[in-house]
Amino acid sequence: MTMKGIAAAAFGLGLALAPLATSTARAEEITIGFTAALSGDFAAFGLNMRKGLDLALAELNKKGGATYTIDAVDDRGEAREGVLIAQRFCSDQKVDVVMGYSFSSIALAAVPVFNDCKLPVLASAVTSPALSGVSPYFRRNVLTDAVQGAMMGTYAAKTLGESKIYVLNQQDDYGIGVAKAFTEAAEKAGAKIVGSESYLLGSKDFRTLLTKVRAAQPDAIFIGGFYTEAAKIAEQARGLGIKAQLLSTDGALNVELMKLGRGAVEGMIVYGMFDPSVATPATASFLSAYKAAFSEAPSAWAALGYDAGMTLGAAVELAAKDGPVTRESLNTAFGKLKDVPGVTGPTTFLPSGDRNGALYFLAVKDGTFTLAPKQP
Amino acid sequence: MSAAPPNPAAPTPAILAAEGLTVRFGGLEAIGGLDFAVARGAIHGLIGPNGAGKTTVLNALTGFVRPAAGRLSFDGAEIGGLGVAAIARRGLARTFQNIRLFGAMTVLESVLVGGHRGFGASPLALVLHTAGARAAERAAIARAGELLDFVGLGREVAGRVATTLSYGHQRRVEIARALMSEPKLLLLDEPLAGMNAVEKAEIADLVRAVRARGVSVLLIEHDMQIVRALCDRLTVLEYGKRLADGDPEAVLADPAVQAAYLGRAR
Amino acid sequence: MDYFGQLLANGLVLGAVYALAAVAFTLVYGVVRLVNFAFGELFMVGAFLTTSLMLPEVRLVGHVVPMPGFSFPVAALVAVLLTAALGVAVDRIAYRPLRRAPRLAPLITSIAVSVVLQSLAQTVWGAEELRFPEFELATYPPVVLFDSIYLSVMDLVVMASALCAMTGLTLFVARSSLGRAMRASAEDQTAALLVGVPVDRVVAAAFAIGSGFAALAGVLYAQTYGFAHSSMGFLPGLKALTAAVLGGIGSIPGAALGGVVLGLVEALGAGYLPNGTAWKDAISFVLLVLLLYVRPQGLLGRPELNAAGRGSLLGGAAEMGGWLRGVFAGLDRLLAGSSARGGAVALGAVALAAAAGLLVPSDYWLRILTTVLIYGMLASGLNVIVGFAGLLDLGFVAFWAVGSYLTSILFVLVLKDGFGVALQETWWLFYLNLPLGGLLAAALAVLLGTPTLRLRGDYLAIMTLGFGEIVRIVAINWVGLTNGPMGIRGIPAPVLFGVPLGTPRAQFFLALTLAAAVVFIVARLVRSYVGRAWVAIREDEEAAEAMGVPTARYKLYAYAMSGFVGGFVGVFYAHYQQYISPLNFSLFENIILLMLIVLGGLGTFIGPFVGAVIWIVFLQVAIDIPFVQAYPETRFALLGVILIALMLFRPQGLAASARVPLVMAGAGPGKAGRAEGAVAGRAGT
Amino acid sequence: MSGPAGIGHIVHPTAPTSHPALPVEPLLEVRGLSVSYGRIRAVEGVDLAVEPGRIVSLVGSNGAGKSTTLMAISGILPLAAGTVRFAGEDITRLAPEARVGRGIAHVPERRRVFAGMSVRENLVLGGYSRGDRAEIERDIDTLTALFPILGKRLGQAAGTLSGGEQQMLAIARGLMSRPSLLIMDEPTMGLAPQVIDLILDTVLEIRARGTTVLLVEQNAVEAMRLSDHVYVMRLGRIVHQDSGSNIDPDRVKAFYMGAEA
Repeated sequence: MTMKGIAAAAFGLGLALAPLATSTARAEEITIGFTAALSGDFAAFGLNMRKGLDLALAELNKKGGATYTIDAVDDRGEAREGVLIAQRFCSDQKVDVVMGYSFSSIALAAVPVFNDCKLPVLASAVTSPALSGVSPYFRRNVLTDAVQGAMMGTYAAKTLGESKIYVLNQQDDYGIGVAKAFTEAAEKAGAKIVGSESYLLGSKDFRTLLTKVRAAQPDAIFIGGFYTEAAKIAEQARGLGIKAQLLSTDGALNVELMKLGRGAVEGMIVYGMFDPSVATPATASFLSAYKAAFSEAPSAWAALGYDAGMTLGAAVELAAKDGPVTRESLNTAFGKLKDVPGVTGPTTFLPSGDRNGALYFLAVKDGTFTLAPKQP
Repeated sequence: MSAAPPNPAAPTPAILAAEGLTVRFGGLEAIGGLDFAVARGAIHGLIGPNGAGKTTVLNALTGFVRPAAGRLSFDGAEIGGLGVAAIARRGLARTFQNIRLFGAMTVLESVLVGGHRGFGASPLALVLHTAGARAAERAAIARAGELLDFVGLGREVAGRVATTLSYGHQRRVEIARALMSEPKLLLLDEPLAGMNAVEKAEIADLVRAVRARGVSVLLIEHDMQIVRALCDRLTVLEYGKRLADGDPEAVLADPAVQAAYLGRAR
Repeated sequence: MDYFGQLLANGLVLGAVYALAAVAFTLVYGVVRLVNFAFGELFMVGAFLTTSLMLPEVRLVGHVVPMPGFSFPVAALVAVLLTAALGVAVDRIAYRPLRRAPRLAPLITSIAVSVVLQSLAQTVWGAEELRFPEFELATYPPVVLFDSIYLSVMDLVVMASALCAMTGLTLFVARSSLGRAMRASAEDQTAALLVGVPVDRVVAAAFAIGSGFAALAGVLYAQTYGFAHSSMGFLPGLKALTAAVLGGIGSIPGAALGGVVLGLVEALGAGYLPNGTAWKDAISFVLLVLLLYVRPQGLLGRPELNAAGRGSLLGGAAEMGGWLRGVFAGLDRLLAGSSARGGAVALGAVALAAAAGLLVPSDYWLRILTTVLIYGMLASGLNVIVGFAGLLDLGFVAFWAVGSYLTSILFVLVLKDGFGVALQETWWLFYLNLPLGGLLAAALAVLLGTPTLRLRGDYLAIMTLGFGEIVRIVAINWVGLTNGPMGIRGIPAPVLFGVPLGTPRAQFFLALTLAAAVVFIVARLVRSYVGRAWVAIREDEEAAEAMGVPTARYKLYAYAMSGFVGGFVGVFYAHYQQYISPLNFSLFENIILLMLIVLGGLGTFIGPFVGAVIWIVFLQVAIDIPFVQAYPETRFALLGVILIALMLFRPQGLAASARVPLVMAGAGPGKAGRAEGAVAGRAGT
Repeated sequence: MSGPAGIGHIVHPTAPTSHPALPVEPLLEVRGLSVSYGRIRAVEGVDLAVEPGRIVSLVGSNGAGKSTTLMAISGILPLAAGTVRFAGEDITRLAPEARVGRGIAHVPERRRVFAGMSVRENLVLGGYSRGDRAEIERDIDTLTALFPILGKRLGQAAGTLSGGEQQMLAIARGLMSRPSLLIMDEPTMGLAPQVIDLILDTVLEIRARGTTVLLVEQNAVEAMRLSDHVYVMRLGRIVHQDSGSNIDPDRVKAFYMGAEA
């Protein structure tokens, strides 16, 4: 990524969003402690979030008022880092807010520390229900996997009318959470779960798993996991002659899905909070600005990162009205925000720290995500 | 101590006896039906040309190789099937042909390892440094000091890393380590190899002194001058079999033995 | 039947890839007795190079770079050749200078090389998976056998290329002059030199061919699963190593057989066991452990290789980097001096740490220091088995996990969730759990240690690695017991008689107390007949045995002690972090701990802490380097480079000269800690 | 070093023993050779010369430093001091494999054949330093004529041979490089008397075919009988030397049997 590119993009975006800006903010200096897996096996999610956030901050800085800087710390997806990084941000009085987090398990280890030092956190990609209401200082702008999985379950059984579903999930908090919610909702809505099986995150070979699936002859296969595995499952399923409808989660809502899975993911239905095909002006300018800055299409993580940045901007503005922005005032401001507009829809936080929001159901068509033909 | 060695002909009960000892490596018979006995209180020489199987006999006696057949008795008990440590704990100590001291240890520590079987404090006692544990350690250190004096090194080398000593001194450490276990029989595998004449004479004196402590000795050695001077009795091996057995002078004068060493003229 | 047939076919494809990569391990191990962990990364490099060469353009370090767009065979060939050259270069730079170094040094270096290559690959190719390009063969419809067994054309190509490569290699090794020289060098290097074989060049050839095979396996794997990624080599590398050991490391037909067996067992196990896919990796490690137990040399291996690891992990000449000796001489004098006054130095160190704990103003630095203490303690535990008893253990994290899970399950899942107990009422249980976790882990250690008694050296390492992975996979999959990957949260911070010890400063002092206790207990045992027995086993197992040391029993003691420390620290760790998940106990953590003690100095009390300081502090300080902020993955690349440099110039570890006296402090009639002095009388030299 | 006659192509006009005083340029010349194992000096200041076409023996009891000397000459062990010259060239710093290329072959103590490889492969490996494949086949034929038993076992794994057969193989393997100097370390150790006779006859045969031999032999009687010149080692030094016919067997015996005062 080049700084020049971001600046140029932000300029364009700033123009597009200019009407939204109010110009009463004091010259606050806001430092964001950003942490996610930025290297190692799972760096892609964190780096995407970072890109979205960078774009939002460049735009906020352009707008004037408060200035935003990032202190980025790589957690490499290692749980041991959770506490240390949290303390690093807590101890650094310059840090006003913490953003990022790729893994619920690392956030869970960090939350007690943040809770002690009263530092607000706005996470973008961690969906574990265990994080609901975990601390008054912890918020996230994604829905929990319990909520999302249940919506998908109902959608699959009711709207799509699938009657025999095989459930696959990656063996982690995310995968287990969505699969459980999906299974319960789908069964309640009348579908039969003909089998379920889990795989370890990072698995590449699903042939055996799919051989098992094939033997159960399902109408649909739900993949509770990320795009890297979903793409491989799709491709290997086609290779084994499986023709069932593929369903997946927001973990698969990523432009990389089509790059990796190509023809095999055609027709797969996923859900998520960001839909590149919904042509609102904000989405359109985000898409073009992102493309200009990073010469690639944004993923759902980038969109959530971007929205988190914009939400922070709104909270800072709100807090600045009552004096200098502090951790505490920022935290209060987060709680008061209502329907902050964004590319993933409006943001409002529930008292539990979770976000109130809606899902899009999207299908892969001709190599892009489009609104699924059937909507609930 | 006694200037006169015990008369080998006298019916002293043997401390160690091998009957029909046979060792095979793969299909190869390294030792074939060997009989010999070491009298209590004797310095017994085991000699033979290179490759005759001397070290193999020693390895069989100490449990390093399992004999294919034969009986081994030590101090009145059968030791044939026992493991190395179990045999050692019965009082059969050895040194190695190529000195095998523990690389990173000091002289004192190495010698103390030899006294391993004398320790028995529980882990808890060790952590708490109970009086009993401390007394055992102190006694062992004192005895190690005595042994270092005994082998002629003196206590001042106790803190040196053993492998940094000269070759001759390392050999003495090895002997002290073996003696630390209070053995009844000491097996010495070429203890004089690589030493000059003065050192050899000193080690020979040491071996006599060991015997004077009441420890029997089985000695593998190539230097016949020393063997002649030191041993009460010799067993000569060739091709894994007993070639001769008896009084050193007689054995060494045996043309068959000489031929085994120097080769036969064709 | 068609289910079985499909599983069989799946297993064969996977097995073919494993077999090819296993050849790499086996070939190099045969000649230089080195388990080169970096083959996993050469596998990855081969995949990336092929993918890149086939594309019209690739984004490298963020810039779009035009590429030749070769056809698959050409790209694969070029990639294999380039990777082979890279393998030779790695050997030349990182391993050859260490041929005579202590045995662990090249092993650690190979891990460091892995870290560097992986981080560099991520810097160059990015964090996203790179799609393997479509080419004509891959677009053909699948071949369907018996109506139900689907195999893609490329699957057949994979199996055929594996078969051809293995046959080619077998012929090459059997017939060619270089192949013969390779076998001769593997059997007897001295004899090979005497007949005029240039052994260095043969080793280079082994690295070239091995790396080429790893690359070929990577290419086929990338093709089969449709991607290339910087971390793609780790698990297949581990599996290939497992396959090589299964087959009997050093044997080429063994590698082929091991690979196929592993592929089939994984496919069939995953296919027939409930939720088998999640247990797949555990299945292969269970197989490995069972096989090594009944047949330590592997299926087709030679038993003497199991004995080749005999002797000291620390031994061998340490005459490296002559000019650097001066640099370290001062340090060595200092450390050697300090080891003679063990007790005083230990008190000084604790006082210094306590002063730091009082004076460091930042909670962040307190947490860093606490982490240093935790890793230092864990490494001290591992040091008992590796550093003192000389047994290479890659499964130590299992003991750590046992302690952590014991206390977490008791506090959270049983007391809080099960009985609704208010946790502040049962604060005392934490102090009870410390020894309890230790004892449970020690019991597990003895259980796991018993079957390893027949193994030595690298075989032992692989078997313990298998144990560690099995325990971790059980922790992930046995959701009912451990809460699985969700982990256990809400573990209370320690409390002492109503005083909460949750602040970073309190936690630091608690950790310091525990660390002092751990070092004290370890030191008291090491400085006794027990420690002497351990070191004797490490230095010369046979000689120790001949001195009447029952070596098997003392190895188990070492396992137990090591396990105790792991479990003990694990209990504290859970309450410190207040959340644990299986992510905490990965193989990589074990490798880190091993690195810490090798870096610091095996078999010293201070070494684990020296290593922990370097590791933890470097990683934290490096975050602030602007370059690292822009390219996060370079932090680990940098660390890898530092590790390699340290190993090349100081293979025995930084604090190696802080030699531990093995005699009970205060046992002499004189002053405490002067046992040697007591014996030495007054004659000082 | 190559020629159609294989190992027999270098023809020396006369038996060197008949001209002991003739000043011949030595094929191998070792000066002041010292070798240490760590802090232990195993060999100290050894001088020796081997003139072409001769059999020179190094005798002495166990641990005298004979094998160490040989290993230093062929480059396996590093020298603490001294020089090694071969055929007029200083080879002190040459790699072992390069020394084989210059014409030194070393038949090591305890044979060290490649046990897992066939007899033929062992022989082919012996010719590793040569490029001429056809000639290698011819030399194998020549050598199997010299050692008929090997000819019968070409396909068999070397590890399955008897001790004597392994020794013959080790010698044949050494000869495969067409050396001008063959170093043999204890070729008769542990062998049965009939086999010893066979091996020692072979040594003579090798010399007769023109290859110079440096022999370490425990069997001192035979060594003295065979050799043109004998060096006696003790405690890492050369303590005595003379031509094979002049050397005093009793002194040598004394060194061995310890009867010397």
